[in-house]
Amino acid sequence: MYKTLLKYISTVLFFVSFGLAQENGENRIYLISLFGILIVMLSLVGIYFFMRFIAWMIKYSKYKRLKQIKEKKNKLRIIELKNNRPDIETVLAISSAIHMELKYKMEEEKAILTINKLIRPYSPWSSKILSMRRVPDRR
Amino acid sequence: MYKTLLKYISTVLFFVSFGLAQENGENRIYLISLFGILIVMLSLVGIYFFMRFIAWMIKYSKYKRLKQIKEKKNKLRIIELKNNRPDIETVLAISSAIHMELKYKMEEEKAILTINKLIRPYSPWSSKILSMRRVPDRR
Amino acid sequence: MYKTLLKYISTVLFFVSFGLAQENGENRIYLISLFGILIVMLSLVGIYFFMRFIAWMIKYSKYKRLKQIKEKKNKLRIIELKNNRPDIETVLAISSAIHMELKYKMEEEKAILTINKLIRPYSPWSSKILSMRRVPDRR
Amino acid sequence: MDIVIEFLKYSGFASVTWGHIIMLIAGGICIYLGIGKKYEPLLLVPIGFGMLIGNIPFLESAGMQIGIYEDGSVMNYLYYGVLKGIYPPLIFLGIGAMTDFSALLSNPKLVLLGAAAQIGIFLTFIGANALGFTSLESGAIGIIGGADGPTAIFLSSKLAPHLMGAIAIAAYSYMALVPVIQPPIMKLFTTEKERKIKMKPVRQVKKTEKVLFPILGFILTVFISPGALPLLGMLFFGNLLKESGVTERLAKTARNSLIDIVTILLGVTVGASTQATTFLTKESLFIFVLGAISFMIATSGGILFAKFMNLFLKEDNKINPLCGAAGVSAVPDSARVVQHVGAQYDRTNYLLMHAMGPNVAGVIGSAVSAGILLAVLK
Amino acid sequence: MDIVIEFLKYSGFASVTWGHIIMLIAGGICIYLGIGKKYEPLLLVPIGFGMLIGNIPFLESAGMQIGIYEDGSVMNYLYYGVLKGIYPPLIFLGIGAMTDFSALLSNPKLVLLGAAAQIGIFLTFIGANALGFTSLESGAIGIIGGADGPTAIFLSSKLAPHLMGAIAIAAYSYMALVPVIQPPIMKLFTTEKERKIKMKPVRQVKKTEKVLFPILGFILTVFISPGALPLLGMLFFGNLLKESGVTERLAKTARNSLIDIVTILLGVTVGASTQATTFLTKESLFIFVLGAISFMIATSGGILFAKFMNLFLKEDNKINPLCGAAGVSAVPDSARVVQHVGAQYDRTNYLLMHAMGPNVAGVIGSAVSAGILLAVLK
Amino acid sequence: MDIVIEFLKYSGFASVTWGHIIMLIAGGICIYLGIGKKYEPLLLVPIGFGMLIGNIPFLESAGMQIGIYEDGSVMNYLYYGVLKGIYPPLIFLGIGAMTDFSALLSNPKLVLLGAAAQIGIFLTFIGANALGFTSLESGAIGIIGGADGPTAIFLSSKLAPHLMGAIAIAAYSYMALVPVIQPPIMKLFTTEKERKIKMKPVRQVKKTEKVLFPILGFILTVFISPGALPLLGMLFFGNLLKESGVTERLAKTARNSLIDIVTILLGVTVGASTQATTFLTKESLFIFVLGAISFMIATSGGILFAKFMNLFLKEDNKINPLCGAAGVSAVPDSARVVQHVGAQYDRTNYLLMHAMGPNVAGVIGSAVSAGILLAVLK
Ligand code: NA
Ligand code: NA
Ligand code: NA
Repeated sequence: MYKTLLKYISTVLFFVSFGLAQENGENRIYLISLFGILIVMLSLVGIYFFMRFIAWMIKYSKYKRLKQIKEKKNKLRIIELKNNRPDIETVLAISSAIHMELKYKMEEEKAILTINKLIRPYSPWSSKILSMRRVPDRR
Repeated sequence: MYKTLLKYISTVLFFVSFGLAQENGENRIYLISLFGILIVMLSLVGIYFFMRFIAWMIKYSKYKRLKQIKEKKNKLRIIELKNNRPDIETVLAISSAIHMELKYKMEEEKAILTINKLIRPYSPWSSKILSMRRVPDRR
Repeated sequence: MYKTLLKYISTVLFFVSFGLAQENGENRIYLISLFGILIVMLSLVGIYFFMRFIAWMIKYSKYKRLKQIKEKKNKLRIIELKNNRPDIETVLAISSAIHMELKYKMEEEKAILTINKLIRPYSPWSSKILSMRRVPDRR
Repeated sequence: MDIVIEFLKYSGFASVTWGHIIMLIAGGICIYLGIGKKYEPLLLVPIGFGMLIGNIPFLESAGMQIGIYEDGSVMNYLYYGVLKGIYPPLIFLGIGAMTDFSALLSNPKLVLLGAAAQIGIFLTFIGANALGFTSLESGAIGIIGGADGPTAIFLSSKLAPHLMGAIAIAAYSYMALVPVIQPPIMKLFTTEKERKIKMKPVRQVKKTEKVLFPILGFILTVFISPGALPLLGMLFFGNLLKESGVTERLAKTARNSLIDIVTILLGVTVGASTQATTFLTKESLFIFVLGAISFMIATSGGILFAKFMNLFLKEDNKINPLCGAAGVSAVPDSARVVQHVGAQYDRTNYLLMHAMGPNVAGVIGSAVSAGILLAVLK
Repeated sequence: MDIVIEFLKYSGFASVTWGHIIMLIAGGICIYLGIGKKYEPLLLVPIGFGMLIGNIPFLESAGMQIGIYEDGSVMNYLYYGVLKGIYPPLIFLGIGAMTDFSALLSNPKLVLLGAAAQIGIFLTFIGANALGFTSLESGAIGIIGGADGPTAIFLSSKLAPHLMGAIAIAAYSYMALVPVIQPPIMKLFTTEKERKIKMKPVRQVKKTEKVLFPILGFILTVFISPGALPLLGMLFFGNLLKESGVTERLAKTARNSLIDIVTILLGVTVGASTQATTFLTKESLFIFVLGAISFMIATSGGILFAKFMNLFLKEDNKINPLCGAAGVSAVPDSARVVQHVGAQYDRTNYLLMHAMGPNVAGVIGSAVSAGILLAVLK
Repeated sequence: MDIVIEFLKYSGFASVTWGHIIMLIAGGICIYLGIGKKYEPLLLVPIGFGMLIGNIPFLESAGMQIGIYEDGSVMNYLYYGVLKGIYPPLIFLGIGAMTDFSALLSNPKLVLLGAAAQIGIFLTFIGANALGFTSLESGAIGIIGGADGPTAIFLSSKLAPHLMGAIAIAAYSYMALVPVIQPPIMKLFTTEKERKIKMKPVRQVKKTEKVLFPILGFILTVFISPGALPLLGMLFFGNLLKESGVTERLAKTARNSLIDIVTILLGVTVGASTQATTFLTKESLFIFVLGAISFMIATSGGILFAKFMNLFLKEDNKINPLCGAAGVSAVPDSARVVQHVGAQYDRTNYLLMHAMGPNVAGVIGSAVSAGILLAVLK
């Protein structure tokens, strides 16, 4: 209950501050700041909706294509598939398994890095500068 | 038979076109083009003969050196060697064996690349940017 | 005996040459050269003393910190530790062991480099340029 | 003994002033923070050593061409890339090639936190103006609140080149000090209950989305704020190289050799540009104070906006307001701070991935802000 | 509401024209061809994104220094390397360090195919002149037929800088489209019997030959055509670094970091140079048409010359005329196309190695041609 | 047949002179020494090929913009980094990032040998002056005795740009020939007993010392000789990146991509700057003779100073005077020569580590000398 109230109050406050800034029209600095932050918001909100739209489009186009293919082949199988569609728990289990797998791989990579670190000794005898300028063969 | 004919006809046509261009002497563009392509030819033909000459020289100098060495040691063995010179089939067999070996090595390399790809996970947790800016130790 | 003599003679000669150069004050080139080499000496001697001072400071601060920690905990153990302080031979043995270990690691690294070289075949089929410009998939 | 005096005159000992000594010590402190405390060493070590290089006293009338402000000196040539704003877009190219935007794509409503934190920029802009800086200078000072070194250097090179040294050092210092500045503010503006909010796991992002994002995101943001073109163009270009899957070798070079070379040159020349004579001024002091305030406002802005958003969200969908602090960018330090503070109150709360979204959004947000200020003020 | 109008005025929406939209779509198509179709992605993705960057509309009078043709903008500084012809030799350095010339050395008579294909350059030169372009412009347009992006950029930077955008885009587009353009022409000019010709295995090339080739080949070609010095000098220098066996670390850097950095910068700035206002002209259209014709002539030239050579060769020594198509350079795409078309008619026919010879010879041939045109026309 | 004559006129054959041929042969010799004899190939191969590039004859009045001294040519743009002394500090950055100064820190009294060898610089300075060169020119010629290519290029770019080609080629040639020049001198000035002196094993150096060294060493040396700031600043900066332990990725790039790219560009442009017309002069000959003498004096200076120091040292602490030869720098060739000559007389004598100390000290010593000459003469 009180939340709805707070919600409205904050919204109102926001527009009041907006109006105040507008009043003070002669002071460009304030207006630039206000509209600046609004434009920043706008651009990121724009990204938000843009990307949601794209996500939706990708999903839709895939679904449509899938449907077309299936329809051509076997109507019965689609129904079967729908019934057998994996539930959300299964999906989560699989994805967490993949995640664990990746994590393991990451650790493996780290291990390799550690080994590399160990076998790179920084003494004057092995320093890269030695390999840069060579002593002639004939000596 | 007809080939020799074709050969001469094409050669003649080439020089006729050359002559025609010459006639039209006032038009520099045609002459530049004609001589341009000839010079390109010339430079690449030059490379051709140059490199053949070098190949021959390398071969000759090696042969000569080899000969000198051998002559000093044992005349009989040279003759023997000539008789035992491996035939073309043997050479091909050896070179294809080498080729297979290299190919195998290449596939090995590819396998390594594939592994590297697998163990480089692109998630925000492992992205290189994380290693670029560190959180202080004391926390 | 004669060495001490030599030592003094050379020192004297050095300062004589110094004086001569000073005399010839109008010839700037000689003075620049003389003072130039002295300044080079000075800067490197400076580095020498600077770094010795730092080495001493690090040693001293470490020793002091160690002492403070130990004093707080157990006075007896410090004495024990002093008695059991490893002698110079032990230190040398350990450090040479570490050195051998590092050397072994270096050889291992070299082995890896050799392998890399072997599996990187430079034929037109595998040259990097091929991977730079791809033929489209659909063919 | 004329020659001795002459040599002495050329030596640093003859020209040294207290200013030099103060700046040398400041350079030493930067290096210490970088190496000893591990605060953003890749920035602080080059900048710190640059401060040493820039503050070695020498006889300027000798015409040796060694000072960063002397025509024909090496440092002067390398400084050109800072002065003309060339290095920052190249760094953004590398950052783009190493940034994974999927955190942003998987939970897009969090991008608003990255926008809200930019309030720090604009309030500091007002504050600097009130303190007597011109509007151009104020814009350049305000951008410190964007918590993004390259953006700060880019904008100040265009709006107020004479303040660039102080602005760049302030921006990078506070970015390095994020783990010191942010936690108290985060605790001040949140309740313990809020800090313990757990957020839903993020969804998987498809490859096609990742490829389309740099293209469409670029067009959208620069249509709104064309002034951000040099920065956002390179950022999204680098990201496309990374995500396309067919230009990996270019992306690899962009995020390794290229960004490293530019980072070295930018760091050392920005450091060297802090010559005592031009740096130890009242303006620099103001800029440092305003910068600190800017960072605090930005952090607060992100947190409070998260709380404001929570008013409109359902119980099981609420945002942990700590994530708002990550909106200042300072990638990925502030996201790590969020994770760390969150874990102090609930060890099982894994906020890092959620904080990365506002974090990278903050980079875009500051670039857009810089573009706006460039367009309106220039 | 003055400020709202002002902000709108600065936004891209206020300055957008149909030209911008057309070019943005063209950029999108380039990116699609690169990523989706995998046509030369290392060229098309940077160029395509560059076209987006160069065609974002903005208020030019605002003096924001963001356009590629505005003095002091970052893109303008980076474009300098294209405008002055600095990038192309650096790319040739990298290409030299990654090219193995042994294919050329092992069967040197095939180099003539690489020379014959340059007929495309000179016939287009005549054609462009007939269409009303000046001789300088015609030379720059003709070089598109060389199928070598860096060479085209180098020559047009010297002869006709105002056409460079169109020439570069045409050259790179057609290089990317080689697998589409060449096969029909290859089939048109050859009989099925000819396409099935199998060639003798190539001989092994000695290390000494490989080391001597870049030195002597360089001296010979630039004595004949000194104008090709910047290109061939770097190409053969890179190759010497690769083949010497003692400068491997330099060769490695040249063919990795260096060429990648230059490719990124060249691609994105060439793309950005196609600003709608300067790009969407009748001249550009002519250049694109002439470029396409040039590619076709070059391909035909190589094939027909191979057939001409066959007249003089013994039965067991004949050249498969498909190899002539590889003479246009476009390394290594056209060689791959030859291999692919050959394999369509006889799966056991392995033409790739034989096609690599004319392929790399084509690179030298176009550079020599560029040198000739530079000398005669400038 | 006008066109034939015109084409001929543009070809190299029409403009060739004996000077060109001599320089082409000289370039070929450099390449041969680099590849065949493996004398410093990373320097001699780029310089040698650069000499070929710079001495290809062409019609200069054609305005093709291909010569290194023609405005607007690529080589001219790349040469800018040599002419303005920009490349040498960048190379020092890379050298710093690959040099381990612990050899110097572990036995600091050997640094004096690195100082003593700089006597070669100052005696050659006097000699060049006596031969009639101006004091500026003499300074630039003297620095050849520093056995450090980048230092020589840096100083001559400031003091005598017109002699830079000869000075640079002389410096790099003699650096490459160190294994030929030094051994006879080393044997001349030492007794067999001295050559067999075994030195004590060095102590371990702590990480803190290694980190503090580049910071404090830098401040100390440039306070004494501020003219060395560009060189020593970058050298110690690179070393700090290496030793800090937290900036490894920057150090790695500095000692790989960055130094390789700059080495390629510096080598090829320095080589190309030896155009016959400006290079084949009496001055060049003098410079080469003086350079050789300079190297010999430097070597002798180091050895004799080691013997002088031995007068003051206890029996079990004596220095093997061969180590003095390493004081000329030419890192790490001269240290290797010391090891090699030492091993000729006692196979169990491992001098390399002891020679590395004076070797790296020699680099600092020459940079300090360059700074002094720059300050006093400019
Ligand atoms: Na930000
Ligand atoms: Na070609
Ligand atoms: Na030296």
